[in-house]
Amino acid sequence: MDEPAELRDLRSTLRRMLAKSAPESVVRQHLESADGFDRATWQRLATEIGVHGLAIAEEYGGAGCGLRELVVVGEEFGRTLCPGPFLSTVLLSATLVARSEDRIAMRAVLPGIADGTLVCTVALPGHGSGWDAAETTVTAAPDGEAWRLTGTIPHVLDGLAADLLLVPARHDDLVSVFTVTPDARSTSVEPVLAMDQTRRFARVGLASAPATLVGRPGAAHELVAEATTIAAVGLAADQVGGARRMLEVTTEYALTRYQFGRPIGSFQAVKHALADMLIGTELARAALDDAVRAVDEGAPDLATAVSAAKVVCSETYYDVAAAAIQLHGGLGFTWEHGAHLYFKRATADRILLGSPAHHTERLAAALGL
Amino acid sequence: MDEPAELRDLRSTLRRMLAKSAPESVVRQHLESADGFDRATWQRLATEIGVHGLAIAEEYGGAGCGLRELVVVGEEFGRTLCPGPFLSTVLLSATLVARSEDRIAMRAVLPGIADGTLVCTVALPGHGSGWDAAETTVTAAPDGEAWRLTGTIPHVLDGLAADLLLVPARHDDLVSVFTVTPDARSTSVEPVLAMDQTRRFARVGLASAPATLVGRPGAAHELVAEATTIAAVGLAADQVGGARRMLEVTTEYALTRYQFGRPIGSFQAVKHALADMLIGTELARAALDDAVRAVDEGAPDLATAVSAAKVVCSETYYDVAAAAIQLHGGLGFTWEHGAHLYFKRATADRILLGSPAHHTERLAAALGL
Amino acid sequence: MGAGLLPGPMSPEERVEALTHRLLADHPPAATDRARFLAAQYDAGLTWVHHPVGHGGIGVERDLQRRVFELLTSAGAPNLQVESRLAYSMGAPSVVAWGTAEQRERYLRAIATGERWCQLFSEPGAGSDLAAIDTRAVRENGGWRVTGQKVWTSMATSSQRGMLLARTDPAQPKHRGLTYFVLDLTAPGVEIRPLRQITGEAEFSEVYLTDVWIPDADRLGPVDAGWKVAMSTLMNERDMFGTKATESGPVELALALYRERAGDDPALRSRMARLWLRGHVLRLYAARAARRAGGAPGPESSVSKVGFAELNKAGYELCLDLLGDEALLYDTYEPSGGASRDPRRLFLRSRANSIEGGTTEIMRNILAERVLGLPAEPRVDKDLPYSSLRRG
Amino acid sequence: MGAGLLPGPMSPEERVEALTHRLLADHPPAATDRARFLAAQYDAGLTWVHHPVGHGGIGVERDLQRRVFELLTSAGAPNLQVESRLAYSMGAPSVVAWGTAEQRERYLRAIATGERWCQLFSEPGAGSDLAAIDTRAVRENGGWRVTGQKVWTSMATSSQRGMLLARTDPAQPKHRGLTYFVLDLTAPGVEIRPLRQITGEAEFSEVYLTDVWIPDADRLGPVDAGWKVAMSTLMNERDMFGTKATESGPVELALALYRERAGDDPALRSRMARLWLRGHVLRLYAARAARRAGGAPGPESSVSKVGFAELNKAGYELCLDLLGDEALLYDTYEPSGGASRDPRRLFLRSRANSIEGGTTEIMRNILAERVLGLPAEPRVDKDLPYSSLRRG
Repeated sequence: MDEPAELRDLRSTLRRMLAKSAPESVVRQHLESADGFDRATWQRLATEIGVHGLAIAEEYGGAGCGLRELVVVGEEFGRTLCPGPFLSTVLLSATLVARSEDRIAMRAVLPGIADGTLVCTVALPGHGSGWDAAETTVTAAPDGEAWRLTGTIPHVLDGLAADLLLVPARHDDLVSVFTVTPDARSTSVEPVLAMDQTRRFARVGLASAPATLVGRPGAAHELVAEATTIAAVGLAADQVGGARRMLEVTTEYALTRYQFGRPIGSFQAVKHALADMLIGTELARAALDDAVRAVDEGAPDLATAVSAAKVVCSETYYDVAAAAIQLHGGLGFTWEHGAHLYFKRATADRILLGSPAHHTERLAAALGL
Repeated sequence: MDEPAELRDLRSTLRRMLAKSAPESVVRQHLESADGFDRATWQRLATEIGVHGLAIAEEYGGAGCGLRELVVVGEEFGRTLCPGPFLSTVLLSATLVARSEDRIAMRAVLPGIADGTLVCTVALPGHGSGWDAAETTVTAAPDGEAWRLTGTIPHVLDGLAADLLLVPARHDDLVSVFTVTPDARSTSVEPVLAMDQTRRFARVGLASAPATLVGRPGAAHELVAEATTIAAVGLAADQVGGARRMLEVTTEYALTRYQFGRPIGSFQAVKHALADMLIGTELARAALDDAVRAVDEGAPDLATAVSAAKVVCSETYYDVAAAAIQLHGGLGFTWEHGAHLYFKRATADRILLGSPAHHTERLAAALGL
Repeated sequence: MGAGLLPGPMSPEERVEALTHRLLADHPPAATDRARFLAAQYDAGLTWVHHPVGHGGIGVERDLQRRVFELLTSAGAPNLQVESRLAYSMGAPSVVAWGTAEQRERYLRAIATGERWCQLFSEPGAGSDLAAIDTRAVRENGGWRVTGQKVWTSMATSSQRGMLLARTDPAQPKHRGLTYFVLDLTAPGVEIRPLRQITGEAEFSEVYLTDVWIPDADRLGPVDAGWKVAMSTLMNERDMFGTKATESGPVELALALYRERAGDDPALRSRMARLWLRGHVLRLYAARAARRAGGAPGPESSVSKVGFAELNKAGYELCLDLLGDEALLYDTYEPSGGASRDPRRLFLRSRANSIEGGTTEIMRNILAERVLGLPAEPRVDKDLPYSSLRRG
Repeated sequence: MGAGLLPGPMSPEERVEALTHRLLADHPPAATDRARFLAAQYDAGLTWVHHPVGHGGIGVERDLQRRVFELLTSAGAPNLQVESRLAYSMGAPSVVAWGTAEQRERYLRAIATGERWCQLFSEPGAGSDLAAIDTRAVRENGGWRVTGQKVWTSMATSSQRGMLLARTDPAQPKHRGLTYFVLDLTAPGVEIRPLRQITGEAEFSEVYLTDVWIPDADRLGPVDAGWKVAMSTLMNERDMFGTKATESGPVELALALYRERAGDDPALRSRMARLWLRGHVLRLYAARAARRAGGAPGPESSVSKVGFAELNKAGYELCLDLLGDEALLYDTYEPSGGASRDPRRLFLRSRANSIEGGTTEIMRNILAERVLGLPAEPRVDKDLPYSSLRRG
């Protein structure tokens, strides 16, 4: 690893901490818990390393770093399947609110995210191809100074755990973002079971739920686009972290599993499958690095770099996790072995924030094809 | 091989004859000859085994068999790269004329094809996706009882060797098929170099060339469609024959080529590549058999069965020939070794009579997708 | 009732039809106890028509059995090929090939009248390298005392007997010191534990054997010749996998989802057409192989095995993409024992298709070595005593 | 003119820039004889800036050489990295690593002033298994008498010398009895025959050596240590392949054809976008690897090698599909020695990308073994005398 020292330090600190706070036994404890994570542990990550606020401005309780640092966190979380609302709260919500430049909303939301006390999510209207805010079917009606929202969002990530929802909703001819604090009267939250056992989705229904506008009226398209773009890089980091882990675990297995009197890693079929996994993860990391560069520099090729990374990291993680199962043989297919958890996460990560087909379409459009 | 005895006999007779008349040395002699084959040898195949007339009715000098027999010839020709106008004359032209039910044309054309004295081709307007007769740019003008054709066809298979051209041409609101006997005054034939060194193409220009109508006026679409459908099965046989040969040659090489002190066929990478070549050729043959069945029975799923076979056999031959080069290492890349001749033929076969993309589109349409 | 009571000279097809009709007439399935019906079927020689008379057959071609099952199924009679798949299709042929007269008599009738068997070959340390099994059988009291752990056993809890491979002589090279037993699963020391898998289901079990005693009469084939017996069992398994896979149909499911949801996405359209094509060709191949083989499974079944495994994976991947955001969800991870046709569950299940019944890697080896005649890889373990091998 | 004549304390970058500008000023390329310019470049330490002073360098980082070439090229000066690629990038590093003082003096100056070298490693019987070479070198008259056949030699006809690997002791295991020579290609007994390939071109040659005498002064490295010398040469080749491949650009060609011809075919559109993406990511990786390596090639270059080989094949396949019926044609099969950019020719040429410079199979082995640390396969030939090995 040719990482700058400060990132390397962050990575090793985090890795040490996660070895204690998110070993596989803890990950497995949360496979069937309602929220999918433990609030106390989540807050400790905030207070002890300041993970959640890395990219939040200092005046709102963060460290004011760039995406570069946050991506290290994404990788390490992906590596361990660390339970917590990283994607919904730290990547999507914090970015959206920060980009709104709505100082009231920023003060209300960012410090809580940074110190780990606030769980927040964006109620995206769709995942694989439909997270354009314009697709929302939620409507907003003015109620004096405030607003009331009505509508249903079918698959809200961390919808049950969220203390605060950011909801794109339609009013007049505009789509704007609103915050809703779920309450028993006007908000229904029904958990729906996810294939990815490390993630939680809920169907959220809003019946004239009190809401506050975030940012300019009509800014939803832009804010959601920016938040999902940045979050896609964080998700790509999750994918790289998970893929690296599956490569390591499978390499280790190939070295220690004997069949026909020798380690299976000495058979060319296994060797070449592992070489392809290596090639995939190396290329995925190169794509990820470039997306991070583009975001942190605000480069003109930002959209292309992010879509490229999302496609490559999605397909790599999926392929690598699938190969990990295959190379573990029957063992890789058991509930008891961890490979299936990574494979399921890879399957979900592939869809979240835009499927490969969706991002390839964006690339094609950007190339003028 | 679980072939019926009569087919097995035909195959072994033909294989013996081709071992004498079309060994690799003869194939190589014709790589750069103008016509690409030797007329005397071509006629001997007709007189000694009756290869060209197998599917021609007995009253026109043929044997009155079905496609089943002709497909054996296609495979064996494909296996040896036997030089000759099999596709243009025996598959396309004979089928088109026979289907026209135009007894004058049948008497004029079929006996000559059956006895090997007449080389004939269909001047298709396109290959990979455009062989619909409606795409012709040749026009026909009446001239008393006869017709005159004008226009250019860019890539006519065996255009230089052909004694007779079958040309779809437009007149009034119809597209009909005409025969043209090339003559120096009204016909220009310029050879164009083919990537597939076992094939010849020419650019044919017609300037008011005397022509005779074949079949009903306006029948071109139907006749060309029928002829190309039947011919596609013959071409699929060529592909299966070539793929089988490349599988055999490469297996033999893997058994006798030693590296690292052992036959390269004992390395899993080579072994698995050969297994995939085997799987491909086995599946291709199943698809071919089914297309033959559909044609010989005039089954309702004819079009689907033929398109399926053309896609599968095209991709298999291409993949198998490419793998043959790879597994032969540098040797497979030399002019001296035969693998490149098969690879180039596979590349051409893939395009001729409809590319995989084109036939997949037809399948999708047939499935109502 | 013997075959001799039937009238005049008949073709084998006609005999099979006539016998089946008579069986159904004499023992109307709706009004006949299952066991009695099956016993009558066995006595009529209609359980395995290719077996000799007296062993559940009438000595005609194996292919004709298909017709028997067609008639039985449409008459509502039991179908052992479906209901006791392993005993019927894998156990019985091994008993015929290797059993003593007494064993044929006993086991074939038991299977024919509804006994279910499971397979006890694989172990945690013996997957692709099946001959590396470590379960030990030691002679004791006119029988064998067996200890070890088996895994990936289908239908263990609903079976009465298990086809067991155990090591009887560790001093011999690994393929040679094995012996094959037909284990009574109710014997003391047999413990069956469900093995949960990626889908949440526990479709397979682990079977722990602790000092289980097996009478020598339940040994199938000679002592230390178990590998050969197991091979005849497995050849029939691979064949069965081919058949089974043709039924599982991701193509149909994808087509249904496509028609419901795809809209006019050209990429999905072309993937759908390609998937259909792959399925179509594999079905053609399987039908052709069945005709050719006349019933005897050969290494060609590896072509189907590899092909259907890849088809299933690609097919359920397409289903998932057709589901859009709903691909993120799941029906239930609680073991339900049910036959859920949820595409997401089938998607997860399909990941095992290239592992179970011989991995795709092993299938490719088989094709390369047995069909193409390529040399085996250098073997470090072939002639050494099992006990000296490195394992893990 | 030594480096010491330059003013004041400067950063290495500044020194390189200043020296290059002075070289160009003192020897304007347009007005200077090529050999004299190159000699001046060598004396100025600008041929391999990372070499020590006196050996064509000034002892700074290897990366800085790139800047020298940029300046030279834009001034119209010769660029050895392009013009004598093998001598410059593979020969010189091996001479530095293994040569005697006399050899460094002699060979480096010769290369620096324009001598071209070719590589004489591969043989018909020694491809992936390079150590299996059979060309024999026997001591004679203070030198060596060499007989054998080499193949796949690029640029043999335009080269003055060849990097030759020959067997000096067949009684040793195959990697150990080899010796490395720098062969004068004008020596009696050297015959070069063009080797025609799939495209019609003869880009490579076969080189037949019949009783060729080589003075011992032209042996590079110790007797019987030729394998190690060859390895240092090859590490630089693999690196070069990565670089070369980045330039070959099927992506650009496909884009041009796409814009010209694709119409609105959605399948071609998505293939085009995917091809661009693959190229994009490989370029990112190569740039990253170059930064990381700081110039020293490692097994990571195998990632690029495999990736670009597959990219090229897929890219030219797409080009062919974009050409439609014109994909059936070809420009010329006459050996023309030209650099035709006909997509059909490049398509055929690309088939070798996964073979030349180490097959994709060997690259995957390297990645698995050297990067992931997986064990080598059992070797049947490792410790046996070369003369007892089975070959073919």
